[in-house]
Amino acid sequence: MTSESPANAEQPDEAANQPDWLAKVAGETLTELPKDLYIPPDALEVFLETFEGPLDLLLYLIRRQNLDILDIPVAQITGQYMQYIGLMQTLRLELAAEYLVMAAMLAEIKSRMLLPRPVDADEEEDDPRAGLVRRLQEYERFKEAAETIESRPRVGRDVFPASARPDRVESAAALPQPDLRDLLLALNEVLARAELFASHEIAREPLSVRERMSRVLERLSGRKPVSFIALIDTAEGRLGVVVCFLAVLELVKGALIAIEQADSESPLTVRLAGPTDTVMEQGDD
Amino acid sequence: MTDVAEQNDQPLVPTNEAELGRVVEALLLASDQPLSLDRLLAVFGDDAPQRSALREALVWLDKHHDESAMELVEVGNGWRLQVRQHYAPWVSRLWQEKPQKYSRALLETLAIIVYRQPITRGEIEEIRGVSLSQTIVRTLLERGWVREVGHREVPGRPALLGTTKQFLDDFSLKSLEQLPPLPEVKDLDALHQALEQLAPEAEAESAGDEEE
Amino acid sequence: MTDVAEQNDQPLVPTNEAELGRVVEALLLASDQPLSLDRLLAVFGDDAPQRSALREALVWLDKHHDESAMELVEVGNGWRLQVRQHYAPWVSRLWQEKPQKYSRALLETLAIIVYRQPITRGEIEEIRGVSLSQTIVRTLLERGWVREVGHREVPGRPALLGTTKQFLDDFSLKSLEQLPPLPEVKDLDALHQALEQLAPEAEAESAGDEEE
Repeated sequence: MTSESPANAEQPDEAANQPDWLAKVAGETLTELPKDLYIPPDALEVFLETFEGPLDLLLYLIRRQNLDILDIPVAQITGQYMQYIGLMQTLRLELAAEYLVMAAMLAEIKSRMLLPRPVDADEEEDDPRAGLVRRLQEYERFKEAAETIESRPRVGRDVFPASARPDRVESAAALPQPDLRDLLLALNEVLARAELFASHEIAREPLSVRERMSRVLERLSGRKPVSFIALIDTAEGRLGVVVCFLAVLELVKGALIAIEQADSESPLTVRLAGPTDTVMEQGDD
Repeated sequence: MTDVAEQNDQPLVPTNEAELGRVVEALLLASDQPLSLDRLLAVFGDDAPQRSALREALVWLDKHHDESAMELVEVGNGWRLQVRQHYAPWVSRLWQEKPQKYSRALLETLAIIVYRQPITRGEIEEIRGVSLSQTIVRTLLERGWVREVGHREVPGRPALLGTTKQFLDDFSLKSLEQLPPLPEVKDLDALHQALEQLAPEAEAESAGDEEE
Repeated sequence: MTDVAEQNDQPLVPTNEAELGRVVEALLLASDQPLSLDRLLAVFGDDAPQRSALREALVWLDKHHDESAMELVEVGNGWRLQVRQHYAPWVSRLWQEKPQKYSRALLETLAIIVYRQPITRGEIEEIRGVSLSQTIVRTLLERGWVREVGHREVPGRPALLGTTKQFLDDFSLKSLEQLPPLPEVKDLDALHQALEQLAPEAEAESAGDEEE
């Protein structure tokens, strides 16, 4: 991943051709930009997020040139592009791969353009830019189509279905009833996708604790503190007590509830964590 | 579909009873819960009409639906437009018509709630990597398999979801304990074994064709 | 609203247009999806009205709600009663949660599928010049806007993606036909000219023939 590239080297006079460029940084329009950059570095990250890929960026650069400076020197587009890549590499490495491929393609096109061509060569076939032009054109069409689709009235955003039901319906409709197998297979699929579950701690954690956590929260939902002892049902036996205890600990860890004790003599009470209990870091996995 | 252009963030204040009535109608139709007077008023923000005007609009609305299949009723939580009982038989036939299958998305969501409860929507989305559709949560709530068990005390106070007794009943479980632990779920063979243990009679014959 | 008593499991066949219209209204209101003529007919079982009668009932319904906040529209899956656009601004203030915003990447992907279906992921990537994130595809599948419609018979048998009726429903379309054609290639000459600048000494005559 070297940011040094042939194209970078040959653009010392880039600033001289500065278009009257507009960029928005934190809502403010910039008309004047640093001499050495088209976009200030800290704005670039934000700026780049508005591009959907190398084609999008290239299209933008070309359109820009087109509007403002048709007489730009040859290497300009490639040069600018390379400059973006360089910055991207420092700021958002994970973005760079596809952009680099495009950069390579541009460099290749450029170099082929510089080579003398046989006089009798088939114009179309031999034009190294033809493929790129077509891709850019094709891409631009869909960019526009995407805007059309975005502007369609959408259910949930602009369109609200009217709904009403009868108060009661005599014969209860048969609702679908998946079996456990369906449920677990679905879970298996999520697991295959999300490594979030990989945590050993979670793996060992008995399910009944999770279930109990929900119960305890429900119990406390009246917002009134409950004595810790009241949460425990001794009829559940040893294991039940342990489960309940673990559930309470988990909830405290997750900053969902708070345990209080007025003094060492008084009983422990448990209440929902209030908005006042600021949590710096959610006890996330 | 005509005058969208003139609408922006701040909707116009309806000027007469009928127009206010229609706004209320729109709100009641779009909401799946009854709406209280306060809730209705809140929609108008600073330009809220008088309470009395709102009441009159409700009267207008009630009268206006004389000849439609809906009626306006006041229930505990406020006002609701509902289908007249007269038409319930047809509706019940519509609902009976096909017990659909639940989507994979719904089952995945349910499974995550089962294993990670209490959990917020955001956390479910994070695990699944997809935004959670409103419909899925609503279906799970309506089915009584899931309910809100509290709120996480972070900005926005997102609701925490957990499973219910009803869930256990409907899936013939005595307790969640009966479900295989996660490591087994991750291992497809172990999962199948666990499943067979759960219901040896039922699963025996369908053991071959679980993938769809 | 008097004759509820005489209703039982077998609802009476509505005898006139208005009554049939109200039954249809009740069904559309109670359904969370648009209903096709066929589905509406199915509700009546053996006593199904004529198709033409049903159509007339829909016309009646549409007219009858002239002065209400809802309108009847036809979308991909059939007929839907929805809140008139005019009242949408109030409705959207009813909920705190903002409607989901979709990324440009997702919308571009969707647009490509709409106009180029059936299409593989690889082909989408080729057009967009970026690899397609799993999340985007999953969100599209989950929303029910897109589904796998087959496989391309090339090595790896990549799935072919296409749009669904649900997509039509959710974007208020009766058919894809209603979308404008894919925009023409934009000022071809200008674009080409700009590229010309890359190598001014190279040819200028290949500008005319870029289809697609």
